[in-house]
Amino acid sequence: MRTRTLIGLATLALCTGAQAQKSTADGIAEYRKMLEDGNPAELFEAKGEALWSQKRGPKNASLEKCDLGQGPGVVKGAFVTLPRYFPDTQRVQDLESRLVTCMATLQGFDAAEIAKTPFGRGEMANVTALATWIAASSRGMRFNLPQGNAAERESYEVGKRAFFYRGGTHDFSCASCHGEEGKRIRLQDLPNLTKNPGDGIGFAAWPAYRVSNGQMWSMQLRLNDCFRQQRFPYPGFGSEVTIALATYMGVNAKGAESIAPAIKR
Amino acid sequence: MKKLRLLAGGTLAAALLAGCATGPSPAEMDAKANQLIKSSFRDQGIAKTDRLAQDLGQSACSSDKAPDDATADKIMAEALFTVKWPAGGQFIGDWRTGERLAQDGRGMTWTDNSTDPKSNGGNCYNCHQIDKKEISYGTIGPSLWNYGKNRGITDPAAPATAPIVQYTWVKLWNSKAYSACSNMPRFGHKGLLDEQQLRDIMALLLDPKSPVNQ
Amino acid sequence: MQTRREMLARSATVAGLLAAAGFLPTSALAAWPQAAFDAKTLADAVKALGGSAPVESKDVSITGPDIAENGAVVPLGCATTLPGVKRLLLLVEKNPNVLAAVFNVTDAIETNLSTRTKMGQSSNVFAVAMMGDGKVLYAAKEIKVTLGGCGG
Amino acid sequence: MADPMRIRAQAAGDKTTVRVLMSHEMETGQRKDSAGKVIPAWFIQEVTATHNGKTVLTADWGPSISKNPFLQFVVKGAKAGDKIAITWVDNKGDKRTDEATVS
Repeated sequence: MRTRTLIGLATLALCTGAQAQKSTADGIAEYRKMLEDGNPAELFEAKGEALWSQKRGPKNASLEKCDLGQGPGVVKGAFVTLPRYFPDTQRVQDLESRLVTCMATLQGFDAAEIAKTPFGRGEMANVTALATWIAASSRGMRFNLPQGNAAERESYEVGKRAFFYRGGTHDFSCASCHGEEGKRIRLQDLPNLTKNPGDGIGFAAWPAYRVSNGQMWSMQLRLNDCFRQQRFPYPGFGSEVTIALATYMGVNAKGAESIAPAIKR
Repeated sequence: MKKLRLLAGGTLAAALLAGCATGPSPAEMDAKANQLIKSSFRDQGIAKTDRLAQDLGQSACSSDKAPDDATADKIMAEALFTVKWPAGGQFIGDWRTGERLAQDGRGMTWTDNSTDPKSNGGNCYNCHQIDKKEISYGTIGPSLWNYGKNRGITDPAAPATAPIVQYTWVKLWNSKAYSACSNMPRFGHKGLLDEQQLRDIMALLLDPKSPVNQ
Repeated sequence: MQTRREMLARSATVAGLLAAAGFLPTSALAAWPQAAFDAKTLADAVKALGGSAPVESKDVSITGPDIAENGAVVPLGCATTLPGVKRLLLLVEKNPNVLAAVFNVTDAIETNLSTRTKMGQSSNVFAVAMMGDGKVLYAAKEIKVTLGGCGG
Repeated sequence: MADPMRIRAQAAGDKTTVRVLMSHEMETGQRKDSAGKVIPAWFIQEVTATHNGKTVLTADWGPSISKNPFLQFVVKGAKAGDKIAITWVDNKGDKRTDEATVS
């Protein structure tokens, strides 16, 4: 009798101990939850929406006739089908490079000049805001990139090779961090991008507001900074490798629900 | 009806075959991808485009398939050959400096100013658990908590511990000596950390007084 | 070309954000409580706002995460169920200047406010209620700030 | 000019929860640029909230409030159709006011 009571007490103590000691993962999950309500990406979304219909540039025109792949002016649903092949430019384009094409053809901006502008500055900041709003317009929709065109299939194949390409001082490739399930850098979970990593994860989460520096990060900037951390040289904005990688990740994410713009560490 | 479907299937297969015949072969794709990768990057600060030139270990480990055994053996043998032993046979430095290096993830990016190892960190906690007190650690590599203790190291200078001490040095100097496609950077071989910095990380892992071995 | 802004964004660690030494600029607003925002301790901040010595109270609550993945943004909330509150404050003990926010409340709102603050390192955070009757009550909570990312 | 705020004001019963996001650098004045020069402090110092024109809250902020600040509070008695306006003033004297309708 006495023994049983003692065991009972011991079990109780164990349970309360386990409850009191919240795991690190739970703590981080709680922190992320707290930030979800009130994602500053909304500020960039609002800016992008205003920019879309505003008459700007040398031609004093809006972007309302821009074709993002769903026909002129159609924004909803465009994000989850990009990158794709565009007959007018005869190349596969991602959202940002396509926006620059529209800003050049419709508004008269200098595309090369925009591509050279650092992230967060001048017209590049506007491209990011526009991409944020356009992504948000497909929130809740599922990725379904077209692969019907030979150029789109080739983009995927190039992207796959770029994903596994090792180089730099540290021998890293994209796959060093994103080729396996359930890995982390520090406390950050690393999605496996060689397959569909799930709803709202990886390709389906960017553009995202970065808490660490208070910046809105587009996919181009996300890839740019991955290459920086990989100790690679500098990838050009809208370069073949960045678009091919987006095609590879986007096709792999087929069926994943987009939550972009997300909020990230 | 059944015949019709078969016919349709045949046409589709023929079309697919034709498509395959005109598309690039995997080898052509490889060449094209390599060329597109190279043309997509430019120099920025200390990060020059020569970083895209691959040695055997990099090129053979650049796909979702592991290299064949002969290639892997060659990579490992060449890697082992590159290892330089520390001056005076002194393997162990200061674990406190080692811990600082392990915490530091900086160095060699285009926003860093110098390629001098003195300006680099070891990046260790990005991928490994080391001191248990640090809760923010990565899991790409195995846990290194109790690294020395688990291997029975009570005196890293004792002759009996030499195999483990040397193994650890080789792993840090050129990880590819033991695993052809290891994810771990080649800290000594690529000049990411100097001899003294490597000694300090050795101490973090092997010194019985290091918090790692408590 | 690398811009100053890019450089900053990338090189600034959270510790750097809040590096010690430094001073607050003169206010553009006459009413902004400069002395309180210069204070280094909870007691000094409250004193600069004309309050008495703060007393810990379970009637005041502070909400925040146990662990912050990033010190640049730490969600904090302060609340009390007591009537007669004049001001609610949020403070971070180990920041170079402890006071983060002063909320001058009215009867038209609930005494329950949330915002987000920077934290240079793991630290106690405080919610303070300055009452109409001169009492100053507070609650404390410890928040751990972790190191994240690739560290570069 | 500063970018607009995002204000969401949602009524539930006789209470309205107001969530505000402001676009601001919130520079602490304690960081240095790559050349080692201190970046001057630039942050929102005062925030005022009104309900149908009547002030319900004022706040004084220091530079340790996060970049692109977030503020949440609950207004008693506000109902759908009412106006909630937020004004901020920063240490350079810049100011911005935005208004939202309670839904």
